[in-house]
Amino acid sequence: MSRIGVFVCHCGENISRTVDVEQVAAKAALIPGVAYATDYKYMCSDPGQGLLKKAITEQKLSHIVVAACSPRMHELTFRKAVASAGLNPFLCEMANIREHCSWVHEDRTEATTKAIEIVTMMVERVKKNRTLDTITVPVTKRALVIGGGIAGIQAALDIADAGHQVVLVEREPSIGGHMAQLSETFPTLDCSQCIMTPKMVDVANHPNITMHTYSEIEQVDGYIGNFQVTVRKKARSVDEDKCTGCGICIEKCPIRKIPNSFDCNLGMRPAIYVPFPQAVPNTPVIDRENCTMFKTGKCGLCQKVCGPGAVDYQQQDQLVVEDVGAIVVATGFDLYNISEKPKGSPIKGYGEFGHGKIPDVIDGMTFERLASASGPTGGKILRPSDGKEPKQVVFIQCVGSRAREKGISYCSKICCMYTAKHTMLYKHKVHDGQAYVFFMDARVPGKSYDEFWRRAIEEEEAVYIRGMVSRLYQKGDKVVVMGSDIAVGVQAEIEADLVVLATAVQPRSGADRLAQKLGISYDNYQFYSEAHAKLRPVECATAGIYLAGACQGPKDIPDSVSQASAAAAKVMTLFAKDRLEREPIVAKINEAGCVGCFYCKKVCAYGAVEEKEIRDRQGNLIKIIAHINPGICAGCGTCQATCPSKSVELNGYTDEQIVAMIEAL
Amino acid sequence: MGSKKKMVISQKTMELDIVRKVEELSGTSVRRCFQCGKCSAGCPMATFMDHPPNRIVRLLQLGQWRRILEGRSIWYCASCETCSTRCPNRVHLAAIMDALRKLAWDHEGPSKESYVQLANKLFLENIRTYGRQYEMRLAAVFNLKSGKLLKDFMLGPKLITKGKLKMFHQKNKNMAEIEKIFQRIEEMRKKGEAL
Amino acid sequence: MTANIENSFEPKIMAFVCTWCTYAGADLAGTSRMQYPANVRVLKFPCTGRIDPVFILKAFQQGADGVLISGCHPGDCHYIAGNFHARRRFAVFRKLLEFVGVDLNRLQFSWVSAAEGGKWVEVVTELTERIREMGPMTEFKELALTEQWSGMLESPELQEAYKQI
Amino acid sequence: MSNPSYAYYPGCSLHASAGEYDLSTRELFAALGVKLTEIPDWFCCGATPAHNVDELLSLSLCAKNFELAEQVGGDVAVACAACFSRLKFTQHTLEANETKRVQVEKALDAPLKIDRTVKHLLEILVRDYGLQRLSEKVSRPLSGLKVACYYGCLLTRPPDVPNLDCVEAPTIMEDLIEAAGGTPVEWTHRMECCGANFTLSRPGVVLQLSNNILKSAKDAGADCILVACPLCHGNLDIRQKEIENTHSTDYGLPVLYVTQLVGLACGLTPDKLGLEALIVNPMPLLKKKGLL
Repeated sequence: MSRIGVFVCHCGENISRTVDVEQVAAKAALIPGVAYATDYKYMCSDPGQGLLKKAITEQKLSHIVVAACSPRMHELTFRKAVASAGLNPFLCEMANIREHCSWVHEDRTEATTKAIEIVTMMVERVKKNRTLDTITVPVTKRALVIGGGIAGIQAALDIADAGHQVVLVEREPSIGGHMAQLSETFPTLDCSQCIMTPKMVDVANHPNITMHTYSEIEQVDGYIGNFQVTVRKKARSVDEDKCTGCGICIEKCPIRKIPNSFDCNLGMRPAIYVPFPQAVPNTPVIDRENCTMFKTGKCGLCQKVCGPGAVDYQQQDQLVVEDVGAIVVATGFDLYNISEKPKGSPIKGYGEFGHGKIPDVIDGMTFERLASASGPTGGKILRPSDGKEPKQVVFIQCVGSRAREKGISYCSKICCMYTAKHTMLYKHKVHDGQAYVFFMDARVPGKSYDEFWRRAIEEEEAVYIRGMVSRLYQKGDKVVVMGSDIAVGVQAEIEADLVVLATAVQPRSGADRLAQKLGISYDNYQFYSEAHAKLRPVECATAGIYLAGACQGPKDIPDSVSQASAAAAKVMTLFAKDRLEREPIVAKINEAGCVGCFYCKKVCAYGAVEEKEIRDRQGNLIKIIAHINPGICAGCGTCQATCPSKSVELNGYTDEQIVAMIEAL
Repeated sequence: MGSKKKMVISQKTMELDIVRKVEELSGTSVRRCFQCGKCSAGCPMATFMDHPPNRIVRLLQLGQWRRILEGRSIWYCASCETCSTRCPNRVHLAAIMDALRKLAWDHEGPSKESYVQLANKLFLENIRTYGRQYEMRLAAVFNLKSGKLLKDFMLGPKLITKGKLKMFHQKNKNMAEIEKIFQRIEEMRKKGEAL
Repeated sequence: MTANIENSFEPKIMAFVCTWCTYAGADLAGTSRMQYPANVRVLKFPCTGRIDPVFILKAFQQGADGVLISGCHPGDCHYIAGNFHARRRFAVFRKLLEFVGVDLNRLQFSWVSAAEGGKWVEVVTELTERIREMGPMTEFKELALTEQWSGMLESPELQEAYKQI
Repeated sequence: MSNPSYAYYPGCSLHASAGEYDLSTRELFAALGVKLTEIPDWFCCGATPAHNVDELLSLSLCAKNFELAEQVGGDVAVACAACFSRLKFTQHTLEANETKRVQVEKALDAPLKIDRTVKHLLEILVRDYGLQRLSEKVSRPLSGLKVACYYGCLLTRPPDVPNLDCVEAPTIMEDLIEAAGGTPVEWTHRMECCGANFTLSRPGVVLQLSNNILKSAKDAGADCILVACPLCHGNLDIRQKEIENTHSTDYGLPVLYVTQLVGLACGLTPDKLGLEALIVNPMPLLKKKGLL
């Protein structure tokens, strides 16, 4: 039989003014199971807590109900007090007779009656409370960062600088991501490579960072603090340890006409290559699809000229398993290729703009490569069709973005700014040229951003025309832009030498497949979802996985870097303790009752439900049932309400406890 | 009404020379305008205009001088300065309107819509002749020149009895000085020293 | 005491609320010293997703005259989507309740955020007044009395039936 | 305390259609013991028409007037809102714009002398003379008279030019009326344009815009409208009958110059204030309020 103690607080006069606290204590004492009931001026004060502890010992109390303020205020206080008296803290409940009673009712009789009923309900509930123990999970203090763009690099450096081991996985042969492709960056116009490459070198040299470039995530197992990640290191055909990066192989390769995707296919590269001169690591990779050796078995020139003997045609993909405690996902973005209409995708393409057909209609990244001093034209703005300098350049914003009917309804966020930047770069390089921008509205809400945009118009004399472009077509060596100026209210037509489309930002291809491996959720566009849009913007709902950069939504460099540092800080918070502690308010499965329907798995937003095989002694599979990983479960209880066989139970909110309360009514 | 004709925009079709003159005369930059529309929102004359004030600036940004001339808006501006007062970018639109009226008159002379300018011109003629303004004469001559002989006919007698319209007036003694000012300005313009 | 029976009826109302939004909203109503009828008894859940429809039936069976279910606004769920699951579940459950013969006016769903102390007061006051006008919930009690509905396993009829198996 | 004296620039209207403004100004200032000396042989400032046609001419005319003002000491006192605006504009523009400064100097064939302080009568009454002293002079407070103070466009606009008062929410006229014992009303069209310069060329415009102003004043319960600009006065007073006819309504709102109403409060007789020159007869109202 339980020996429940009920402690009624006056809260000075806050409760006692409208609730007859003595009567509440007196009535509570009459409830079966209640061994002791009293009232006190300030239960939360030191003497109040002392009174509680003393009563627990002296009265040998088994459960506690404190009738006072909201549990959101002092539940922790009283549970700690109860624990220090040697009782399990989860055997203490609070009856809220202040916020929900004395403060909101004026009539003393009514308020007192209600207070008694609230206390009764909590007494009935606490009878059904069970001893619970705080959950602890060991933490492997080693982080995985997926993606070696500016976000991944920043997160990796921050975590590594804090003294933790970091594994950085990059799909391409070099880290650097899109930022390495940019010419200059808004709003300061500093050279992208100048600020990017030192960071890349820092990553390569950092004693705490292990880089896996030209690698992809194969499989992710485990949970927060305890992930096992399998990384596929694709065969580079060059031994990273032996290669000195002298570049002789690249020089000697006879195949030289492969479009370089780093230069948006404007420039050419050989079959053995580094994507760009400042690549990190500076180890070449053989493009096996285009290499004569791999196609015909003849050539082998690179191997012959390689002094250290690093070229290895027999190299195979390698699988490496990394144990990590936290994962930062920073896979970045792709630019929407509007000339493609992927099958089965809501993306409809933009036939009316002739991208892919008209050579002088290019996208923003291609313009970046044209403007980049290290790009294929050495930084001269020359149009692709005939290599001439364009004198009339039209920029079109919101291509792909903000066009529901075309498949993408979101704003890509960076285009207004980079288009303004493009008009400036163009004006700086072609003084007698004129830049025009067709735009719907300028979304430039960053620090010094609006000023930057205005500068493009007021000082660099870009002509901005509010209104979308309907169609582009080739006329002689010009591209005719059919637009409108909605401020004037008439059509506006320009015969352009070059048209640059600010195409939409999309998640990196394969974002969905990676998300499925990680067990994280993503939106309709495959941008990864954060746990809470406002208050947990860098955490995934899946514990231990964090987001950084444009993989979560379109972001510019400052935003990506901020989020990366925030994600790193979250990782460090996790790594600050050896064991992860959490409240035991988690769900657990009654294995005997579970029939393996996995409805619970469907409704669990956290991916906490795993499959568990039940075998007999001979090892024969009897059934597959649900198992809830307490490391991941957030304790919402949706699984319990959903379970048809009532085989899930949420600690602290069991059916028993709740029904006891209802029955006390 | 303003033309609905398609704008063909190029470095050639944008008459930026005129825009520079407007900017010089008005001492304000048209590029500063970001088309928020506040000028049009507060303009007491906007309902009488074909191009609302903001569009006048927009047309200037694109060097579409002809379109401004074809419209009547600049002749309906009352110079109340509301636009200039409230512009978030300190575009002095009232001054731009002044500049446009002057350039329009200089380039095109009088037109159907610009007859208000006639009143203004007469006003200046009065100053040149008498040094000061005499409303009676101004009204009479204006009505004569604009072909609206009987306009405000009914007001006249009442104003005379109230002493509000002086039938006779004297010239300033220092008329020669004012004449010199007029002449020197004409001179400067001939020499291209002023717009 | 000769008070009019009609007027002296004080409905019992059970409120099932989530801890993050509505419970906090009700706390706010308290800290703001707003006033509302004392008829409501609040049961705290982590999330509306945890609320089993059976609890509603149970509440009516236990003599509640009205039931209020309230959680975070759609899209604001602390647990990402619990309230969406709840909403879908209760949309279906209402049909069942109606079929069972419960006047759906006795059941109220609402979204009250942690910032909406005033809305909590409004919702509770309105529901209380509505239920007061509707009068006591008798359906379940009558059933329990006349048909011994509530599953009394030791009823003589049932015992008889068991013997015959 | 001795009062400063001023170089008075009445402007053309005050010598013609707004004679009563001139008369009441001279009488009021005399009564207050403030000396006004008219600038000899002043020229027209060019008003709105000059800058509409020819800004350079407008600037030159005003600069010339500054030159003429040198013959008389003291700050330049201006009654007409348009003259006030042009003189201030000239100072503002020529101080900032070197090109125009050179051009104007050429037109005048003399170095510029435009640094005289220009003050509207309102400023002189409210700030220089002071509300406290003024209220002591009030012998016939405008008790119970509800006055709609009308600023129009040019007294305050644009920012940094006239600097008479807050450009969007001025109170100088209201302060003055309160000192004179009257009650300013809150109304919506204090600063809306009356149609101004279009009175000659597009009277239709004036009828519409001025009607809005009269209606707003009437709706706010005003007994009369107070103005400090001859052109606004012309549109609201002279054209009031016509406006009433056009809009089939009846306002009967006397429109008084600021010096007339303040003069009345200071005990001046109607003949010294030119009240008989007003088209909408203010006498019945003033009688009713016991102000005669």
